[in-house]
Amino acid sequence: MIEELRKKAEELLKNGTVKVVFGYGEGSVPERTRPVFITKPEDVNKLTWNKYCVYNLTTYLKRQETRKLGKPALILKGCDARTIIVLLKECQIKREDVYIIGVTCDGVGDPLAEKCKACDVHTPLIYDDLVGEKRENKEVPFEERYAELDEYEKLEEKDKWEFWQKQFEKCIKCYACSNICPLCFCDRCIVEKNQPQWIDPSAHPRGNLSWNVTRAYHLAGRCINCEECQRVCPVDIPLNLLNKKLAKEAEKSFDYRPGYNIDDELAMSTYKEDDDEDFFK
Amino acid sequence: MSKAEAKPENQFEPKIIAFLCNWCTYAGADLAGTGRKEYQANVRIIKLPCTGGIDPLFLIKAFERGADGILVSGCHPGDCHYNSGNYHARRRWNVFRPLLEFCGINPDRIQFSWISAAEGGKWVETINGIVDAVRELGPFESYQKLNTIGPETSGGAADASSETG
Amino acid sequence: MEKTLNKNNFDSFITGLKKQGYKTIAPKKDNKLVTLDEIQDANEISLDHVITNNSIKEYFLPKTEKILSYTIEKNKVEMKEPEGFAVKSVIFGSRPCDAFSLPVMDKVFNWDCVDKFWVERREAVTIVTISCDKFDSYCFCTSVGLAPDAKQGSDVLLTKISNDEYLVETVTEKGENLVKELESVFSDPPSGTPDRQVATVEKKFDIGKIKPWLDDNFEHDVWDEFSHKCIGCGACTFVCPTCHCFDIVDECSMTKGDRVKNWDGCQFKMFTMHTSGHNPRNTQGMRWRQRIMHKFKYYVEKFDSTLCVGCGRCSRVCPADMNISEMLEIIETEAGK
Amino acid sequence: MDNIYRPYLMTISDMIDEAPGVRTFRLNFSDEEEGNKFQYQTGQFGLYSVFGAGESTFCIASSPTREGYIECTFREAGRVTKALRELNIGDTLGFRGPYGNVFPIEKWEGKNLVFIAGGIALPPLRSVIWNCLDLRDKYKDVTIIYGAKTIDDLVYKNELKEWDARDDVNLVTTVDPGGETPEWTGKVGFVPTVVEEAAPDCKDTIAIVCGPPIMIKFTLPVLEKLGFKHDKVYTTLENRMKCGLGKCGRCNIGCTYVCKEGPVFTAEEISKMPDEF
Repeated sequence: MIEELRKKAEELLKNGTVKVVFGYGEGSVPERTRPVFITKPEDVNKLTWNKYCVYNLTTYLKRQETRKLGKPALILKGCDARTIIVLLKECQIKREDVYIIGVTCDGVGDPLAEKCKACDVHTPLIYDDLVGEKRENKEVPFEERYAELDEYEKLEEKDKWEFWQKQFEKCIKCYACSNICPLCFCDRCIVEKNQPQWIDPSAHPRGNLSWNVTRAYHLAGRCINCEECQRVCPVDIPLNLLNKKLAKEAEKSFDYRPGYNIDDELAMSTYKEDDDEDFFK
Repeated sequence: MSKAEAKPENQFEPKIIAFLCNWCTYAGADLAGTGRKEYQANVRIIKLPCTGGIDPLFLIKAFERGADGILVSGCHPGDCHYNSGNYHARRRWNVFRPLLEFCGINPDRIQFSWISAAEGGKWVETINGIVDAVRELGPFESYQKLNTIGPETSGGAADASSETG
Repeated sequence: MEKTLNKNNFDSFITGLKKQGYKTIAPKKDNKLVTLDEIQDANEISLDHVITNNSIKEYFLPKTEKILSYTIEKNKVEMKEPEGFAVKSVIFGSRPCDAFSLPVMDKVFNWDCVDKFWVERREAVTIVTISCDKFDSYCFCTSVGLAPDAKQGSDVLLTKISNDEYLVETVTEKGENLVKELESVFSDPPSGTPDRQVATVEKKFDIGKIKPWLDDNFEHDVWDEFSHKCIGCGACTFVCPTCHCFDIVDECSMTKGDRVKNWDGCQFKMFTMHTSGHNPRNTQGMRWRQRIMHKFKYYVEKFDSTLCVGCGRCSRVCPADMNISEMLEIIETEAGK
Repeated sequence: MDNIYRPYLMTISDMIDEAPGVRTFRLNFSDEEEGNKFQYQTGQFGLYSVFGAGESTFCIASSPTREGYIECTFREAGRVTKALRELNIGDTLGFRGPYGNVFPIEKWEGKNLVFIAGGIALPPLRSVIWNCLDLRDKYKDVTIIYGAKTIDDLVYKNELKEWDARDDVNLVTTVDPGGETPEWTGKVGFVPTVVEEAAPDCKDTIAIVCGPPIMIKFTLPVLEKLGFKHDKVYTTLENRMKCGLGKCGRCNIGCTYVCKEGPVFTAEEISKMPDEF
């Protein structure tokens, strides 16, 4: 599979289809890979593929520095490719501006990443080329997909508050969560705006709660569950629980899952007249 | 109102912030006023053009600044002055409310309602309802505790509970 | 002064500290992390880690701290000094690299004018370090002139000499006083030469070659090339024990407020941006260069000290696996060309 | 131990609107004793704070020869300057300073002085201009070349009139093409061009330049062409700062901390700095 990826990358660079290939390279330690940006055909041997390829490389589509490299080909797993569908739908990229080398995937991480446990996109839903043997994308039942939330949803109100306060307290406001997120593409984040200062930039309990809740909420109906925010958090806040909770609510209320169908309306920019309103008085 | 008269001493008076749409609920509240209908005086109204323009951050900010409960209210579905603002708002609250609940905030502290310009009575009922409910829950101390920065316990920055009124 | 401390006496050591009125901070396991955190009891202490996830910095330069409080009434402002920020404490079980970061940063916080928030905390805290008996591939203390049992910055240094015994060496007067205060928990120094169990951290690069290269290569392709994968977050700077850049903001209500000092980082786009929108460090390459230059050139020129202790935390947490020692190895190679 | 982040409380005793969005405050120390002890030299800056909005860095725009108060001129741009504009006479604000180095005006004694400024960059030069004018007999010819986008944007209009009326000051004002009106009697053109036309004699002359980066970039070569040596040209830099005390780590250009070793630099010093402005 590595050879196939390299060959594909070489071909695309050689024939000028793309200027750069965003892929995975060997990392600092064997248990890590790192993003690599291959611009020369002779460098394709730097590409690798293994179970440590957890990154979602679409995040580099938003960065000025990597955009400057020219039209990219991205090596994307099924989950990552869902980001492309959201980005296309949100008019952040044009289809013709990215070339997608989809890879079929049986799960990454060691131990297996949480996101892989209920994967239903072993084969990407969108790609220009597919590397690896095509897998069947079996649907996973709703309950199973959100099973991780159960133990937290069951908590008493007070325990929920305490649990999250303990988590948010750790936050150091490094913004790795939002910077790594391929869907946090605002040029100026709400927390960087100070007129008015909606979110305190200080890493104290008040500022941390408003930041973490807002970050999660801004991904409501958009997050494709790549779990990158949680992976990069240097203080180990289970951020993806918040994202997952919102995804669950969005699916439950609007029967919508982002990144599956390019024809679906975006959940938060549309409405149905008969949307749920049981909680309204 | 009889309730107000029978107020026991030292009873906790919750601070309720109400985010209202200009066209329906605000007019409804106005109607209650011109109709001389009495309701509990715990509510501070913030008037906005449309519920569709209420960012969830408004709610967070209200809690930061000492609110014990929040009401968001606008036009009934189909009556939005801007056609669909309240529909969009409803979507938002559909996900935001469970998120806050997930974080351990009692959903009764944030209530939503549709009150038209003609529903002065419903306004009175709604306000009395949320004030009673939040009074029952007590002051939102757990949130207000977040306002303390550093080792000094007296007078954190937004120890603002004394001035939202 | 030399003594020994048996692991079994940790309990009475921590209790003793408490009795003497010290707040105790020690490595504590919390799910996937081991963090320097306040402990009440010796059995909370974790000892089998390479290095704590958080650095010692936050006990001297907290992630957020009040530097002024004030009340506003009409046009009358009254200011109040923050109090109680310097708490008599002992940091037990920090690593030598962390401890060394303190004298390195003393220089900038005492330079020209004295930052009392740093200095008073420094005075209030006693550092009891444990030498490293293990390391991982991110560690590079020996490459920046330190050692897994370096004493600089510690008040007391503990080094493992058997499975449950530590050699206790006092480094400063403060350390000596602490050991005297709790004399009963310590035993006599070992007779003969103790078997110091200290990790052997291999040198990764020659620090002597770094600065001369930096002097000549402000403009170089490597800055952009290496930082393409950088996502521009502040994780590296925030976990770094020597990164000390900060921001000052006001947080207030209508009638009172605080002026707050927060961690800030050179990798953020907004860090140097002027109000006009002009940004002197406009690309991630420039910001990455600033980080390396500040640590290995500017600080050296200004304060005669490298602003890096080789703890490797930045490389461990980097979301994109930017490895600082790898960068320095590249520089070393470039310098040899 | 003193808190280096603690500001002086200042009371606004006067204000004047200089140009659209630009305002000058005259500030007096709320505590007279502090005011008596306070000393500064021309070229230095401070951090002005609105309690509740934050701190912002700009120069002291008044001359140390005028005792008892300091003045600052700011343009509304960000959160703090917006809050500053909302203050009125009698209101309190905070001031930390003075910070940074100074214009070496004693070294300039007996020489000609040419001040060149653009737009909102006149305030830092105003301090040194008045300082030198108040010690007028120590200097030879004084020339001031000042330009802004439009006539409206020229700041210190009253003082420009005053300088214009003086025999011992040669004032040249200019506005960018399109910024003039039929009544405008000054020049029309960008500052570097006007400097070239005015062609101040470089002999025994010190040039002090302050303006937006683009203006400085084009003015320095003109001065060089006119024969000004790099060490005879001074400028004052502005960078984003938070502490002003050489600690917060963001204002540096290479090894140079603008807040400590600056803001005043000679063109020679600047030419040695890395290109990171």
